[in-house]
Amino acid sequence: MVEIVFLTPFITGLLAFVLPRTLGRQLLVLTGVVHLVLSLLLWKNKPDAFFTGYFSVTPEGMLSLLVISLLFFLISIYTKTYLEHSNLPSENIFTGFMLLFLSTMTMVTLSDHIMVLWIAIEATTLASAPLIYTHRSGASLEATWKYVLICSVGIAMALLGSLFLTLAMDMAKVDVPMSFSALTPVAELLDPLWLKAGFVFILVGYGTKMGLAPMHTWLPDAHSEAPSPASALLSGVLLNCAYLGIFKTNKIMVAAGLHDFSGTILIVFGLISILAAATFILKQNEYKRMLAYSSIENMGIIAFGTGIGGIGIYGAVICMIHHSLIKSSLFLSSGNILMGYKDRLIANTGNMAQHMPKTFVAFFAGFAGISGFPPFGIFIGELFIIVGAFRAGHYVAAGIFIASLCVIFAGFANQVMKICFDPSAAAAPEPARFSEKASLVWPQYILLLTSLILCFFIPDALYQTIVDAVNAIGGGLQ
Amino acid sequence: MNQFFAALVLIVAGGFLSLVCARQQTFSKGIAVLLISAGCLWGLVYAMTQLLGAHNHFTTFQYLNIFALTCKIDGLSAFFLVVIFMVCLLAAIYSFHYMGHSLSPVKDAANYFFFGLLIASMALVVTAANMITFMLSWEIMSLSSFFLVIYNYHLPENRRAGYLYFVFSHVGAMFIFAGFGIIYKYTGNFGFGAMTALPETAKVWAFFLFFVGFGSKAGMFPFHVWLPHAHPAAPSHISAVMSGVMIKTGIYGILRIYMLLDLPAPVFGYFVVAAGVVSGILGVVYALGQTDIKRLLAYSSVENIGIILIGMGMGMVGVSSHNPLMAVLGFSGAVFHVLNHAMFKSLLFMGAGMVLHKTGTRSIDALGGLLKSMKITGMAFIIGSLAICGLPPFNGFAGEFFIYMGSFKGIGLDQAPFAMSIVAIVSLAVIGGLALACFTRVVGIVFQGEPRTKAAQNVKETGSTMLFSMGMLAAGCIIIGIFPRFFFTMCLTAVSALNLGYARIPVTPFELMTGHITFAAFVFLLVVLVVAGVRSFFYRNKPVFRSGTWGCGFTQPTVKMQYTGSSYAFDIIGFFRPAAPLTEYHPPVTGRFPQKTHYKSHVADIAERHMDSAVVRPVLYLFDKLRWIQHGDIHLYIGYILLAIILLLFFI
Amino acid sequence: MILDTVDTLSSLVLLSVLFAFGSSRIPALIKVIAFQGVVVSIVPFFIGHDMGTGGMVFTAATLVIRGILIPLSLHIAIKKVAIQRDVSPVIGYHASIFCGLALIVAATVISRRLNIPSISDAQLLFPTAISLLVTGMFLLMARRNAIAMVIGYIMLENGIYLMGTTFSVRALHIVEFGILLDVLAGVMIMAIILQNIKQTFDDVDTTLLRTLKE
Amino acid sequence: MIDSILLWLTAILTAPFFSAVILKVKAFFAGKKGPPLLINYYTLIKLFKKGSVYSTSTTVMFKLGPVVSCATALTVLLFLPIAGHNPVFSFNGDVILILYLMGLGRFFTIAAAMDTASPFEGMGAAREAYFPIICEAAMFMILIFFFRMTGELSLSAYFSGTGSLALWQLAGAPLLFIVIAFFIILLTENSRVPVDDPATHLELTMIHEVMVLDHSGPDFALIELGSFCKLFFYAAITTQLMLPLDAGIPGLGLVVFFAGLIIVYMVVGAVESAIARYRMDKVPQFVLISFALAFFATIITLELIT
Repeated sequence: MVEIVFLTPFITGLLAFVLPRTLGRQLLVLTGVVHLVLSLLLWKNKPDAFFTGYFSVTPEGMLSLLVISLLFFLISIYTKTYLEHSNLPSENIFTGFMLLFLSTMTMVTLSDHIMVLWIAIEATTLASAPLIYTHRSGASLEATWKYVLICSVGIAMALLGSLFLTLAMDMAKVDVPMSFSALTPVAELLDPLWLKAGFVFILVGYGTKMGLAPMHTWLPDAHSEAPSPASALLSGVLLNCAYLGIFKTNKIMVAAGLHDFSGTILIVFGLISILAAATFILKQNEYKRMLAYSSIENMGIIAFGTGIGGIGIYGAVICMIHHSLIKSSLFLSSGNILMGYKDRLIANTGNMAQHMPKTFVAFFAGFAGISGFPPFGIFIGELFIIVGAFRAGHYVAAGIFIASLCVIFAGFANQVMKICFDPSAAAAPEPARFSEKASLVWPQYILLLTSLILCFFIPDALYQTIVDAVNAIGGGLQ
Repeated sequence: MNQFFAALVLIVAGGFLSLVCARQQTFSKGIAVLLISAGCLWGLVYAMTQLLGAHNHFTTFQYLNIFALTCKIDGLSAFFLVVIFMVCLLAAIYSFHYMGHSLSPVKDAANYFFFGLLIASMALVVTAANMITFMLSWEIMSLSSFFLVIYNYHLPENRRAGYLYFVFSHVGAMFIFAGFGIIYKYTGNFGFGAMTALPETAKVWAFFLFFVGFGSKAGMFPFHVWLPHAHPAAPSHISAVMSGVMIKTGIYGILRIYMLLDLPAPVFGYFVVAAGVVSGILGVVYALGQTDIKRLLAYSSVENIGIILIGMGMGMVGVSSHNPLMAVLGFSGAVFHVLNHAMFKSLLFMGAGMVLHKTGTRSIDALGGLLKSMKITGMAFIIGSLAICGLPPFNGFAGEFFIYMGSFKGIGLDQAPFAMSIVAIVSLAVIGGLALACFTRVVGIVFQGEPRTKAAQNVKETGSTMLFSMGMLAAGCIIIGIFPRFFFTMCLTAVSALNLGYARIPVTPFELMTGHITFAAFVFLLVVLVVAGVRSFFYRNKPVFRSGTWGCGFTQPTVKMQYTGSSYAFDIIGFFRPAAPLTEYHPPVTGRFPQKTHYKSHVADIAERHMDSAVVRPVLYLFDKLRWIQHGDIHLYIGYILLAIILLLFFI
Repeated sequence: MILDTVDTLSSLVLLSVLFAFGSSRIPALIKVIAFQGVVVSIVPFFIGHDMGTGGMVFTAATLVIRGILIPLSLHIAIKKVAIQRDVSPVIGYHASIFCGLALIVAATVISRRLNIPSISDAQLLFPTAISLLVTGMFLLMARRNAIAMVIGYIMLENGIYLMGTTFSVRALHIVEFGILLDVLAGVMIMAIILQNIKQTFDDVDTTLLRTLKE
Repeated sequence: MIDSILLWLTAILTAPFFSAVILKVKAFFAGKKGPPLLINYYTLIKLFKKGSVYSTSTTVMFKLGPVVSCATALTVLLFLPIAGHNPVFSFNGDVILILYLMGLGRFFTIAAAMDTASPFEGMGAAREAYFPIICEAAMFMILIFFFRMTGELSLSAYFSGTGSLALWQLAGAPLLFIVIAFFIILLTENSRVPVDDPATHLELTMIHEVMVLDHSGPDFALIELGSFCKLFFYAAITTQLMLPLDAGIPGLGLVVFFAGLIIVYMVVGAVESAIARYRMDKVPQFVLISFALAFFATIITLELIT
């Protein structure tokens, strides 16, 4: 009964629309706990789906599922206090859609049927759109509009791609259920032309959702306009879900022996994304947008690693996990900054080290982690990816990769130094009245701590799952 | 090996505890200093035993299920461990009276925390025996030292310094990543072994990537730009550690990579020598041009890195031209200079710290006459200066002597090695002369003459721990200078770990040289004693008066009239004008009765200048041109999606 | 006889496409998509999909949603906020028509080139699907009016659906239904956003929505 | 060994006399009678008799200066082969030690000068710190030349016994360059005309003299003695370069050597009388000439040797 995992939040979400505010908040946390428990159970005894062929438990799915429920649990704790601080209009809708969002994302991780996956991903768009529009401002409206339209169009492309996959089956007279697990073994039989076409469309489609340049355009707007917990979810989990779609399709490509084709495309898109991120992180003047672009960068890194193959894929998966942990913590901290300084512009923040020491620690640690410093896991991921790139002989690509990482770091560090240390903008409203409640900083700390621990020690079950996932798309550790 | 890790744990624990009980300022400071110095002492003793016993220890921890964190102590590592622990020990002791005057105790506690982290990570860097371990500790080292640099983050220049340092260390790390990548391509694992199997071209690429990466950490020209900003920014005991030890990890990296890659081709040697010459000469020229004492010392670190590189380069030339003696002399001279520079540079930084601590200014031209008010500091500083000028009978001379001997061995060779040796020797001579000018300037302006401003008047030297550390280091400089044998054998052990292919290095010829140095030192000291005796003999019951300096006929001399540091260096800087453009600002004197005027001069660092114009601006410009992509128009955005698909369809 | 029906339907759809290129009025466009919705949902009848009860029910549902609910929701959106009825084109109408013609020709050529085993012998079906797709894209990029863009999205979806019915017998109805629901929900949300845009900016011209940029 | 020590003492004792020769020559060119040849001894004795006045702004460094500078000069002489005899001490690499000992002496002279807080002495110190930089480069260039010839790094290898003769046989003509180069260094290091004018009366133009303005009594005597010995050192080397005699008959060797020495001093005096001192900013070029000469000599010999 895999389906329970995403049905529970669905039901609670529907409940939350009708419940009063306070109860809704409780429900949020409660669902977080339940969901975490459920996914842990799912890890423990991998059950079969009720609708086999539609849903199944795959290693990559399990990974993202665990990340999702851990993140959601911590974010829900943060959100509870966050909501008490900032009185959002129509809070029920916010809570409800948070939960629906969770359920749809869970569905993504568990779905096995190509079309069901598409449905789930489209559903995530629809469930998260209201979250972005929470603030009811013109800007947020614009962000939502762009988000919905661009993602819908993109995902329509993915639908087309999925159709091409079926076409590839028809052409080759292959008759199996349209599920990834069923297609992968017979991948060699499929018609390569239409398979490629399908991959291209799916890549562009889900790539739009994942935030690969040049389809990333919706991402900074949405992330900067959504309330911070929502941004944390969007960036920490949603992008992974989209990546999951590409990952699963890439599985088929690899099985069909087309990994050169898909790999090259992934590398190119990865590099473009990183360069795009570099372009906008330099001279960025809003910290949430900056974080959003850094998400684009990391998605680029992940795509790059996946394209590299070999140990690069392992690095990519590690980067994916740690990016979720660290980036969500960063977005939560940015929420604190926003509550403290009441301003989105970097220029109007400053000297956080003094004003909000606790948040400063979380924020700066997150920054160090996201830019690949130990003891946080992205470091090891990037090491593997770079090394793997050389191993695979992509010297130029590796060169561009490294150079743009340096540029991004320079830009990012510059802004972060301003936010954290620069007292020149002391004219900004003293965030004295903002008290750093434990529940507003501890979620970040726990997230970072998890990343820190995972940098040095990965439990065997987790490790085994990662390896399975990596091996599934031709990755390896040597 | 367990002792080693126990020591590290002790050090880190010290930092951590001080962070835990940051509220009780003195206690947290005390516990930190106590534990850190205890750990350093333990580590020092352990490393010494390893070095003398020339053991090789090897420890492996499982990491991420299938990888491994490996630590290995061989001669080279042990030697660098000795240097690290020695300097850090004294720095920690020094810090007890130096720190703890800031208003926020947490800041000091954090400073100690990262200090402990820095020491531990440095120790791990020099013991790391596979790529993951190395990069892990390397990056932690960069990160922790970054936090130490921005200790006083409320000053804009310190923030800038921290930023520069952060970016440089990250970029450097990226270069090292790339180098490891190339190696990994061929070896297929993260171990340090089996690198010799690489094809030549790969070796060349890898070496130059590493050279840039490690060079930027070591402060090699032109990647030194961060250094003169970062080192002054940190608290003085940290500057001592950074300048004395941390930049040496870059040297260690180059040595280790050279050893692992096993590069016979001569070009590497020439390259290293050239880099050393440039760093050495320009470093000391810029040092001459500085008016901030700590910046000056930082630049002189660039110079000394240059000297070390020259030594290494001569060693590599010796290897490539099959001249064992030259090779050993070059390498061991370089390694010896690493030790010596660690000692006198940290001594000088501690002295500068004392000056800064008591007078509150770092500007040379604001000081003067401090020797009268701070005798111990002054004498220690003068000893340090003598040592850093490479004058006998101090340790600086001992180090340079071996590099000279090695280079002269190269004179016997032909063509390229001969030319490189000439370059090396002449530039060593020039560097020596310039260093002498530079440090007579510091000593003369800061410690002698009369106080130039209020800041330098009626200061007292207090803080026994600070004086203790300086005294120890000064004593060390003299002892090594007179009795270099023991320490030089340490260096030989370190060099033999490079396994240059000579079975085991015979000690006798080198003991002969060290013996000569000791002998000469004794002769000289004897002569000095005799002359001093003669002098006192002639001064017995003679009238000795004190009066003002003779103004050469000028009757109202004021302290303002003294020669300033800028004027002292003016001519020499002028000689190097193309490399060190000097800019002066002073309003013209007008009217019959001219009003008060002023003069300011500043020596620009060409590397810094060109980094800005040649790297930073173009990059910014390029990326600015791309910003229109995020144009805000949704039609365009949808267009991108279509475009992406159409482009991709061509490749199907 | 049946084949003719399919082709006639398709050609009608093509005509509607041309009309969509040319028309300047929102309500007209809405009618167009309603018509297309009806057509694409009844096509399966004629190209020999197995019409079990499930099939019948599903087709009926499709008809209802594509042909009625979606256009209706848009219609309501307009009614409620009395949005001005002009599509405010980026590319002029005549130019658009020529583009349309070119696109249709191109679509036909392409579909000839890649020989897809259509389960019917209908000649025009695949070109129609493609041109629907492209038209949708065109409207999305060439019309500043937000509603026109939504309509473009719907056309896109219709095209994809038609393409799906053309060459896939496998797609299970339940899954198709899920897709359908997604599309419906999407359009609903877009309609809501449209209303909000109207309320906030009292206009649906997307040129107002360009504040978020670098 | 004994004779070496004796020679060392003679060198120290006769150094003042030779310096007086210069004065004599200058006087001769100026058409004066000039001071007696023993004038420097009188001065030294007078100074040793006197007491001292110390500036209030001086420290221990001021007192250390004369001692160390004098001691360095004496130590250097210990390593100098005189008249082809072995020096008192000698080991492989002593040349480097000698050069750096001179550096040490300079350090302390400068320190003593800076100690007085007098602007003039500061000015002199700055110049004292500047010009020797190039001198050292030239010296090491000459050293490279010698090493190229002999493969040794000690003065005794170059000048004692048949060393200098061997030099001539090996190098031949290029050695002339070296001699000239070395003579230029001699003038610079000992602050003679045209680099510096010890006899000038304008402190602004002095280098060495201005640095010792504040010294008096025995201190000053030590400084003088030190500078005499330093000059002797350079002059002796020049002599042995010019007169490559092997000490077959000891007596003869000594005579010839001291004769040559006197000639060198007279040449110095002649130069001082003939040339006017250069402008301060011209001096570096002048010193660079010596470096260039040594460099060319080395390059030329490269062909001869290999």
